[in-house]
Amino acid sequence: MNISKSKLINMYEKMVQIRLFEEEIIKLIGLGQPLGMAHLYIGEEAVAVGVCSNFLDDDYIVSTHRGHGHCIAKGVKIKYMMAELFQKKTGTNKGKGGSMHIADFTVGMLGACGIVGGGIPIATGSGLSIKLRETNQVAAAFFGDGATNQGTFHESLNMASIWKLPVLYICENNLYGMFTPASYALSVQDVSKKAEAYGIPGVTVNGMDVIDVYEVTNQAVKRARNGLGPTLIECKTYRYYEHYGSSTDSFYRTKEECEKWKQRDPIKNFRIRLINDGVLTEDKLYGIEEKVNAEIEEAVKFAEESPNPNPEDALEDLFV
Amino acid sequence: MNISKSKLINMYEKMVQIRLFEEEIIKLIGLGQPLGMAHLYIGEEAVAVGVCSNFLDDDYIVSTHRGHGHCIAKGVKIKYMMAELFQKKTGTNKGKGGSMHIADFTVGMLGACGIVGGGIPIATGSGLSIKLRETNQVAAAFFGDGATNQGTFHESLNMASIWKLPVLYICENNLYGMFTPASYALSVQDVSKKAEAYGIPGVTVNGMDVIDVYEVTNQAVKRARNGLGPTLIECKTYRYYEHYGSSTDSFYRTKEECEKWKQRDPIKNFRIRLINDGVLTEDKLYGIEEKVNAEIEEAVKFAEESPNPNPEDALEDLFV
Amino acid sequence: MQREITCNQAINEAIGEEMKRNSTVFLMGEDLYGNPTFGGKPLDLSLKKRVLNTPISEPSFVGAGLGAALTGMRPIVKLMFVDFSLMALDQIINQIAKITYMSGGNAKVPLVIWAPEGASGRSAAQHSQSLEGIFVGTPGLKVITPSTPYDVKGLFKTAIRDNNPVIFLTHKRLNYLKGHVPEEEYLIPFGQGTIKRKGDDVTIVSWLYTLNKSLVAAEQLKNEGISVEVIDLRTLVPLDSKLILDSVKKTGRLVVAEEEAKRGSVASEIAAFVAEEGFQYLKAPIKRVASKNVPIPFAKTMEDFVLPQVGDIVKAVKDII
Amino acid sequence: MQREITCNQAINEAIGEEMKRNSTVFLMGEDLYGNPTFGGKPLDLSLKKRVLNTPISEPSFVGAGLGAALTGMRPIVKLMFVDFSLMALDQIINQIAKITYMSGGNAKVPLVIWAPEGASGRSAAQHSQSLEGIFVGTPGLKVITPSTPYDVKGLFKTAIRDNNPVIFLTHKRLNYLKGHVPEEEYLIPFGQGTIKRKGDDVTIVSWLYTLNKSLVAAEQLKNEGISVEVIDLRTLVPLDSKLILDSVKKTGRLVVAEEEAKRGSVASEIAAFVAEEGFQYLKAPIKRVASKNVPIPFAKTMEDFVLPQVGDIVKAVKDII
Ligand SMILES: Cc1ncc(C[n+]2csc(CCOP(=O)(O)OP(=O)(O)O)c2C)c(N)n1
Ligand SMILES: Cc1ncc(C[n+]2csc(CCOP(=O)(O)OP(=O)(O)O)c2C)c(N)n1
Ligand SMILES: [Mg+2]
Ligand SMILES: [Mg+2]
Repeated sequence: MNISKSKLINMYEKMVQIRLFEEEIIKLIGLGQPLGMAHLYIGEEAVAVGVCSNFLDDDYIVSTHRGHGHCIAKGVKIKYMMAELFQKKTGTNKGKGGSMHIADFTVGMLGACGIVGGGIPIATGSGLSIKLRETNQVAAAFFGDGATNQGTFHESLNMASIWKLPVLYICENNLYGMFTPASYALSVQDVSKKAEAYGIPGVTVNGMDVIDVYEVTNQAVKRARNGLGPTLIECKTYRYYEHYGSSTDSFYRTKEECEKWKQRDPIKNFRIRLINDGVLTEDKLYGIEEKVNAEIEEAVKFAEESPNPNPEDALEDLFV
Repeated sequence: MNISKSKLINMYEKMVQIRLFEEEIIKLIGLGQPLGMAHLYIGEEAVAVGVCSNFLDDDYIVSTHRGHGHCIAKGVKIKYMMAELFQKKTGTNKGKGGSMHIADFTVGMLGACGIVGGGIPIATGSGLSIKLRETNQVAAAFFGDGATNQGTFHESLNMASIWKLPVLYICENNLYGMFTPASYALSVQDVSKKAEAYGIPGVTVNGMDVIDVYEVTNQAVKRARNGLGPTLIECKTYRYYEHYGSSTDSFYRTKEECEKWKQRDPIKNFRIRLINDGVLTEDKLYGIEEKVNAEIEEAVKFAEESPNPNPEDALEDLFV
Repeated sequence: MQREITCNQAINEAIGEEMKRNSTVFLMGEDLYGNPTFGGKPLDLSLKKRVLNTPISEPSFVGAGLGAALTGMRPIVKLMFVDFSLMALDQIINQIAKITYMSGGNAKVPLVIWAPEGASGRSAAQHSQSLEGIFVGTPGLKVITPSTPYDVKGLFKTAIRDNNPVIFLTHKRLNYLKGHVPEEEYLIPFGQGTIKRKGDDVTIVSWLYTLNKSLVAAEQLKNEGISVEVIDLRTLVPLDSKLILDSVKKTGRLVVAEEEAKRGSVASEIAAFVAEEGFQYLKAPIKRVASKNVPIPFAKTMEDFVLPQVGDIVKAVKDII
Repeated sequence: MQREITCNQAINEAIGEEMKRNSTVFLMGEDLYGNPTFGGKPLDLSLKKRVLNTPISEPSFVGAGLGAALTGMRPIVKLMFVDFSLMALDQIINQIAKITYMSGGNAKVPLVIWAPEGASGRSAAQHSQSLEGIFVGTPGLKVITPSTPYDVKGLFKTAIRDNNPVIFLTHKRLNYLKGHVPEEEYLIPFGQGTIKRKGDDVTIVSWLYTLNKSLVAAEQLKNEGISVEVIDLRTLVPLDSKLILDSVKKTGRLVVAEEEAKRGSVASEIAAFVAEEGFQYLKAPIKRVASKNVPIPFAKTMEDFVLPQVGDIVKAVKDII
């Protein structure tokens, strides 16, 4: 891999941030902290990080109901995210959005989205904006396997294709949409195959391998910045927890399946690889983990100590 | 062609019915008769007739804003259609629907539809109904090239594929959606290519040749009745008149293009073929044309003499 | 002892019974087998073939419901939440609500669209809406809004047997509410509200979850010597307009309490109706208690403030006494 | 002589001027170059790059408008008819209307959605609707409903410069209506209705095409000795509630006249508002004149019967005098 050492370290750190941020959420849920509907991203970290490590601050992403990973990977500050989940005035959204609506326009994170398929046209429009403004930016839409059955997927890919928009369509195929297997709901096995229907490139990649994701995305970003249009990238991945919340009980998935995927854990394996490739020592990696741990601790403290919104704050921010 | 003589004659008659019905509309519009928004089908007759000649009365179709041809081909009575356009109480829809909403459930015509892409899910649902009731029927959705960019196209084909519904998706690719060339709005050249994205067969056929359309449809109907699921059939065709109304002035199409397509006129060429193949003599064909002419005349008379709805009739039929 | 079951169970029973009674009844929607609102799975597994999981394609599976209804089936289309109905409104408003009329009464559409609505605590703006106004404002739809397990079951069965499109709205907060539901079959006709509590000074008209708050408010007001009549509309289309007018005739005062954003709500419609048809009875302004005119915010402090509360209903009543 | 242009031309001018003024303004929609409502093509061909034909994909091109608005552009999204907005309501209601609020005011959405509405003669149920109620009932949208070329132009320019989502509704029957529009630039602020005609006995509140009918009705009523005040609201959100209340205070009587189906209409909202805030001024019931509660039928006899007519307005006024 010809990725710089600092980038690799950064990627590892981001993945750990996502993992530990959500493990903290699980802990907090266990303690009875009301955080709203949190759809956990644990297991899928390689996708958000592999994709977003190709982006600059002024590139755009639009996320889904399962958005924490995308937010962190795109550079949203953890402490403001935590404060948002704690329903605090200091949250990214001043406590008005919660997990499904975290947005931070200063880092190009245009918003998580609680409507399956709802974010895809928005990302497409940000691509149109780039094209009209003639800048060198790119945009990415994240969405699940389930979302590909929504009409917006089809319409948006068509528009992006005919207008050659600099948009990456990143399908996180975690094999299920809520309780429904992709193998039931999807008429093809590989989502990437659908790219042909729009005359654009489609690639399936191992979504448990951050380097694979990074490299495929890298090609697509180059295409996009060169005015060659969109790419559909399907990342096969897996969520370790239930559709939302912190349970791991699935009536529709087997324990064996889960265990098999956990063997391929994106963080564990990337860690081993970094050591084996001599990028970082175990000690240094541990140092990163410690640093992130401290960060999370600080974020919780910040969230806890932040003021609640006043009831009447609810009447503000409807219009700007 | 191994199509029975009586079927061929019937097909010819239907095509002539559509043509003369609409030529009558053009005449009436010229005379100032207010018929509402009529989207003419002239030029595309081979599609409706080639497809529907495979159907029985209890098979279903769902049509579009350009629905006269589908209605006639599926067996809706011309005189009630004419009365509908004349806004009469005796019309197919009691004067409540007009050209874009003609329906006749007694012959499986589930309705034209004024919303582009709006009819595709309805046809899909009638296919689901067939499957649940375990009958041997089939259903077809007609739609234009423009409609394939609507999300409902994508969603419906996916559902039909995973459930193996007995539905034929008939795309009438007349090269334009209103004033917008399909070559601009569509990310692939052949709509049929999109079938792959749903793991179903897709065929492009010469929509100016009723036998070609008939035969391809025939295969698809067999598949459907045998429980093998949906087929996407793209018929390349051309509308001779403007998007709606009786003008032929197009700012977005050349006269040459129109002329070229008229050379391939589906009725003229089918007529020649029937004579050449010795199916019918010129005289007999002329007889059919005369018969249809008389039918149209009668339909106009019926429509003219029919009573207008009373204003208060508007309050009826909201619920049954 | 009287049998008590939850609203969820009441719906399950209604659907199960009607499916057994009529082989053309079927249920379709997303993740039905794991969806707590449906209760897990059909009660009788022999009905499984008619409980159909759909892909996440609201516009098309709702439209497919119409196609099936037109061709001999009686579909129940479940939307996970009413918020997602917005994806399917072309099918609901342009197709489903209109085809019977447009066809001059030739189309029969025995279709139920069942959608849970309302705020249930920190689900934020896209999972908390109450949208009855959109459906009530669409000619061609019947709109049902029950508040008790008894009503849920009886009205759901009626909905399934109706030959017209029915939007059946339940409230998420009522899913696990328990109440008496007899073992024996019964149906509840559309268009009949009920007086939940008799009173003389003010009429409160309400439905779904806010009805419960209205009843609590009425009890509080009683302690202050104010006698409140509380009407549960149960169905919004058709509307039991006579029940409303008769009550207002008696009390001379009206509060309409519900959970939609106030502006453009069904509360507004009912207020306008009474201001037009019952003006002569009115002794005071008509008050609407509803959500404030913003999306539902995430944080509990703000969510509580935006939603109509018992205190707001009490205050509205006092304002016009 | 005063310059007179049509509403269509007024919009063309507004868009053209704002596009020249600000390079982030662009227009997207179906068949724009041939669409009579847009007037054929942009006035200044140098702007062509910013007039973008879309595929027939309402949900996504409306949603793309939001994406563009969030990232530095000022899109005008044209829907061919408001009926087709129903396909895009998830984007309009769940995304566009809510994102500013959900993000705690961090999102700026300078987006205009322009949709012609209303019945224009035998276009039947799917091409004749008036749907302002849906938009007015959605917190987070501004809703504009002008009736004259002057107002169309001034309000459209304001809409383009607003940093919030604006639903700009025009009425098909007004497309070719001519009226004075000055050459000089002007803007009209949102939230200011105008008194089109002064009167003392009854207030008629109206907008869009029905406003014209209201003015004709007022003239007829004058001949019968009834003095009618006619208010053109021009914008429904924000609403000039003071203008309405002041007028009702003076006349004591209110008719709201508009083209939506009556049930759940904005007429109902305004009636409810006055029954709540202006009850003390009222001498008579509030009347709503609107379309009957059915889809718009095709045949002219029935269509005329369903739509609100001058005679209906006259009758409503007389009913409460
Ligand atoms: C339009 C819409 N329909 C249904 C839902 C409920 N819902 C939330 S997430 C989800 C499954 C999404 O599956 P997928 O796109 O694969 O994403 P994943 O959760 O697997 O990451 C569903 C059905 C919704 N939020 N929006
Ligand atoms: C949802 C929707 N958007 C736009 C329109 C306006 N419209 C009517 S027909 C048409 C073009 C349709 O093109 P196509 O599907 O190719 O059918 P054709 O008219 O060529 O037969 C358009 C844009 C509509 N009726 N419905
Ligand atoms: Mg998934
Ligand atoms: Mg076409």
